Amino acid sequence: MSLVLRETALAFRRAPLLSALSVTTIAFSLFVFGLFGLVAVNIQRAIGNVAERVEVVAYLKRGTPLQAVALAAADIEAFPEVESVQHVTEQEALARARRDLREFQDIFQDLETNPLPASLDVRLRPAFRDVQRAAAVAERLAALAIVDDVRYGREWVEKLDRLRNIAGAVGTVVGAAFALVAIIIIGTTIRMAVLHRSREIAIMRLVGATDGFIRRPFLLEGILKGLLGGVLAVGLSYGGYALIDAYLLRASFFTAAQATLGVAAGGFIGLVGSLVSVGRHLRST
Amino acid sequence: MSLVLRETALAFRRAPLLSALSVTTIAFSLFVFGLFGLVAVNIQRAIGNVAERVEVVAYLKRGTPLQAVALAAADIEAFPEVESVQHVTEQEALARARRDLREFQDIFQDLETNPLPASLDVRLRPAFRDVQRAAAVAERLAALAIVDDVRYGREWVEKLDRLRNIAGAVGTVVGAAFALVAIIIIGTTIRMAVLHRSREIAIMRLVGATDGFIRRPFLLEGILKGLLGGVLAVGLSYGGYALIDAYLLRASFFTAAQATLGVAAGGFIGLVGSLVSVGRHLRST
Amino acid sequence: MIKFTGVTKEYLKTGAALKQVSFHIARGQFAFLTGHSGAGKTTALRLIYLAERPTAGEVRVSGFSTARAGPREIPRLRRRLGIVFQDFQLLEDRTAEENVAFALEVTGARHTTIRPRVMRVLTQVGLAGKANQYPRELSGGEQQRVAIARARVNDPVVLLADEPTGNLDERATRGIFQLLKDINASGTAVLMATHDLDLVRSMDAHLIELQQGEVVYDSAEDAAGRQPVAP
Amino acid sequence: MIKFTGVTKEYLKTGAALKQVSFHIARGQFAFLTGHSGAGKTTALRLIYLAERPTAGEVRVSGFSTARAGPREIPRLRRRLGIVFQDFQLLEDRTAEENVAFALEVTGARHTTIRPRVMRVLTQVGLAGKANQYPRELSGGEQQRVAIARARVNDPVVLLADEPTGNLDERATRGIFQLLKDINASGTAVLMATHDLDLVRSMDAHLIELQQGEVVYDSAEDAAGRQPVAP
Ligand SMILES: Nc1ncnc2c1ncn2[C@@H]1O[C@H](COP(=O)(O)OP(=O)(O)OP(=O)(O)O)[C@@H](O)[C@H]1O
Ligand SMILES: Nc1ncnc2c1ncn2[C@@H]1O[C@H](COP(=O)(O)OP(=O)(O)OP(=O)(O)O)[C@@H](O)[C@H]1O
Ligand SMILES: [Mg+2]
Ligand SMILES: [Mg+2]
Repeated sequence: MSLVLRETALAFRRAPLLSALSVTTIAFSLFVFGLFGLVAVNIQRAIGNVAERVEVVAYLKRGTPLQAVALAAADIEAFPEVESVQHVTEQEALARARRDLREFQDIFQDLETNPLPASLDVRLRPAFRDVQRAAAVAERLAALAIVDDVRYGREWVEKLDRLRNIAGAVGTVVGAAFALVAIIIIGTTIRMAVLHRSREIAIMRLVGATDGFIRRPFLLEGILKGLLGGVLAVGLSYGGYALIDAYLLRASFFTAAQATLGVAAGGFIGLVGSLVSVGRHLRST
Repeated sequence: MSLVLRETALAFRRAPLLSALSVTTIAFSLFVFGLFGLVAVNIQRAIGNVAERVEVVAYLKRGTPLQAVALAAADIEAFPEVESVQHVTEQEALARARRDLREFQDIFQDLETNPLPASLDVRLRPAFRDVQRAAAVAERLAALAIVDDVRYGREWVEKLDRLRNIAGAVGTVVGAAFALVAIIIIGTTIRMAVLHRSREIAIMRLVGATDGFIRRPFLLEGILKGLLGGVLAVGLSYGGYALIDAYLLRASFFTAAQATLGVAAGGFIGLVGSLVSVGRHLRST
Repeated sequence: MIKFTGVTKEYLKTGAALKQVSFHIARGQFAFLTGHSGAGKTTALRLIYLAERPTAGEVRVSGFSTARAGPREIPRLRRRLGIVFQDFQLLEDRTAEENVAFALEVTGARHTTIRPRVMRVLTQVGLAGKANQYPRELSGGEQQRVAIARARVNDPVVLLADEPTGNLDERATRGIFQLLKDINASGTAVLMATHDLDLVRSMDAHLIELQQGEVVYDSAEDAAGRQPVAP
Repeated sequence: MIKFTGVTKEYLKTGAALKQVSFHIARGQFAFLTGHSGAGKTTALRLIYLAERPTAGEVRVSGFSTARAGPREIPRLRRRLGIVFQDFQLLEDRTAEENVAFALEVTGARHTTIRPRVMRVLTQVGLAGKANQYPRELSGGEQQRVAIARARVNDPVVLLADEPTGNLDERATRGIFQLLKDINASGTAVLMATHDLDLVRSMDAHLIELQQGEVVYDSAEDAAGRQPVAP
């Protein structure tokens, strides 16, 4: 083992440029992953935030007694899809409209009668926040006697669904492309390191080294470079995150577990890259 | 020249793997650029679309005679910042509100009197669509006798400004990071090709080759690989664009000039990369 | 120890480099392999250390056979051999000492024993003072002596030497030759390819002469008296 | 033609490889450079083709001087020389023919003239039949002959040969030596480093002997009669 470590140290010492560049390449490949990972993490969070707000609103007939409303609310709260039900009176609706629609403040200011109906605002449970479920709940609410009309922001929910799909598709496509880039780059780097040392490998064989013995320092080198690259990539991603968080918009960073996984991925990529490159070289000569 | 071409062809033939990988690396680096370029192109277009809609709205006092409105509109149209002025009557304002605010359709349906005022909608020329200019115009409009109140969507315009700034900052940061990646990767690839052929270079010198002669095939190789990589990158970007355009959202692609510039950039990167790598090698030995 | 039985080696481009070659070198023997340039000496040695496989026939070396040995056995065979290559085969980015130590490390030798053994053989070839120099900082003859030290450091059962004195002057040649005889005296068989006929004549060793891939003289077979073909 | 004036070459690790060396080789002369391994022969040749610069003193070659020549003049000098290196220096991924042609292409020779000239010199060194083989497919002696062909193909004014017969058998050695004499007869000066004393004795040429970096014998200076130190 000490020989393997020494050989690895020698590899770094003898070709510091090449080694540094391998590490940089792995780091940048993982950094690209990291950037897209961050985008994914933050879109996921944003979707979570938006999804929070999906609700079904049942406008009540004018003059419905409060008791009937309370009864209906209790019924609705018992639906499996429903998280909570809130009764918004006519006065509350007007206050809310004034607050939310500041462009039309004047209109609401000048009104002589309150044109807004009271409503029951129904929040769905997280797992049920999609178009089909919202439509189903809306249908059941519309059947109630006290309900005049039901709105559930169909378009909005549909848009949200599409955003989720788009994020998934873009993530998959771009992620796959960059996985390919990273693997090609790392493979190249190690392959060239092997080529660079092909004379050494040939001589090792001539003096009786086994393939395992020849392979070991390359594998260790690959793992070490990969780990180092992974650490660098996490650092770079953190820098990028910090910049964006400070100057552009509030964002989240990876959890410690995700970051550790990233570093481990670096080591794994390094190992696989060197295994493939060295293996091919040993078989071909 | 024919020798240079032959040497370059030989380089590809002798190290097909290495050459293919250099091209792939350059292609992927430029592809990364390309992806961000596409995002930039499309954000720019989107900003253009949004900016189109920046306008200053002057609400008119109730009962202003039509003649006075027409006179004021003509005056305003003469402002250097103004592109066009549209008179929206009280009836038109209500119709528009009913159309635009479908959530509140019911409210507008039930109204007995029309609470909305008439307005003059002022479009600014493209170059003047920012907060400062809109504010200046709004001030001048507020001074007119027939005008009751002026709105220019301050928040919205400010948001647009910030979006432009964010897009610029993200573009610069990410662009710079990827420029660095591309240069490092290309430099590495060519440096390793040079190392791989260092014995050949040493022997060339021993038999009397000038540095210029030694450099030439590497430069040509670098340029060719760069151009090839650039073509591939444009192809890949087009594939990415086509996928996004078909499945996600309507997008624009580069113009022919931009694409050509991308390919040329590949050649230029290849040239610079090989110049630096070969130059350093020749000086160091 | 080393036994060639009807060995033929053909190359695509050049045809047969060895044709129906048979000879036997006994344990502990000192043997010369001579012949003009291109006669097949290097090819014969490469068959012994399994860098090539014969087209026909069999080569047996110290219990290994080209007919049976799989790829896993090649390293085991080579550790029992010491090889001096015609073109040195030194690593350019290692010092003389590291080049010699390399051959021991590869076999997994214990670390504490490596340095003393390396310095001892370097002293034997007269390079103790240049242990820290890189090959490019050594003269051609000095590089050859590093290569010999590397082949010797493993205490091999057979030492194969492909023209070990080709680049040496007369004095150094005598020194190396004496070294090879000493190694042989300690029980190691030595097979030396050379065209230095002065050396060959100076010693009463087993002599095999190749000509265009064929054995034209073998002192073990023709003890009766046929003379070598070359003058 | 070649003039050493008080040339000293010191290396950091090993000290002086050449000490106050002065000699002169005239245009068209045939000269031997002899001496034991490590005496400084290769170092002297490297100074001539400007692979090294002297620590003190001056080397003049065919109008170039180590004291004045800038880096741009090195290629111009080398095109006027033919060099045979002790370790061949062939490109492994080119055939024998391509290796020889290489030296012509580098000088910008016209393409149509290259092939016939290459084939002529390959024929002269007896390798016309192996023009398409790669170095690893040639025997050591054959590789050396490719190197000699490459040095010769340029019609140099001086041919520097660092032990060109080190790896050759007697017959091939005589062939190569004859070739060098022929080249010399056509007007090219030849400087040959060697420790083959048989060769040296066989010809009445200019003889310079080095010992530990010093000139101990120069037949041009000591025409009076001092004998070479080595036997
Ligand atoms: N890999 C190969 N492919 C084709 N031909 C080869 C190969 N290796 C050797 N040869 C040919 O086989 C013949 C014998 O070569 P070998 O190297 O065994 O000669 P040798 O006796 O060692 O000569 P020398 O004294 O010059 O080293 C030569 O003609 C050579 O060209
Ligand atoms: N680059 C270098 N750095 C340090 N020492 C060197 C270097 N090159 C040569 N030497 C030393 O200079 C001395 C002379 O070497 P040189 O190669 O000139 O000898 P030589 O006469 O050619 O010997 P040989 O016959 O063995 O080839 C040797 O002792 C060698 O170790
Ligand atoms: Mg040989
Ligand atoms: Mg020498």
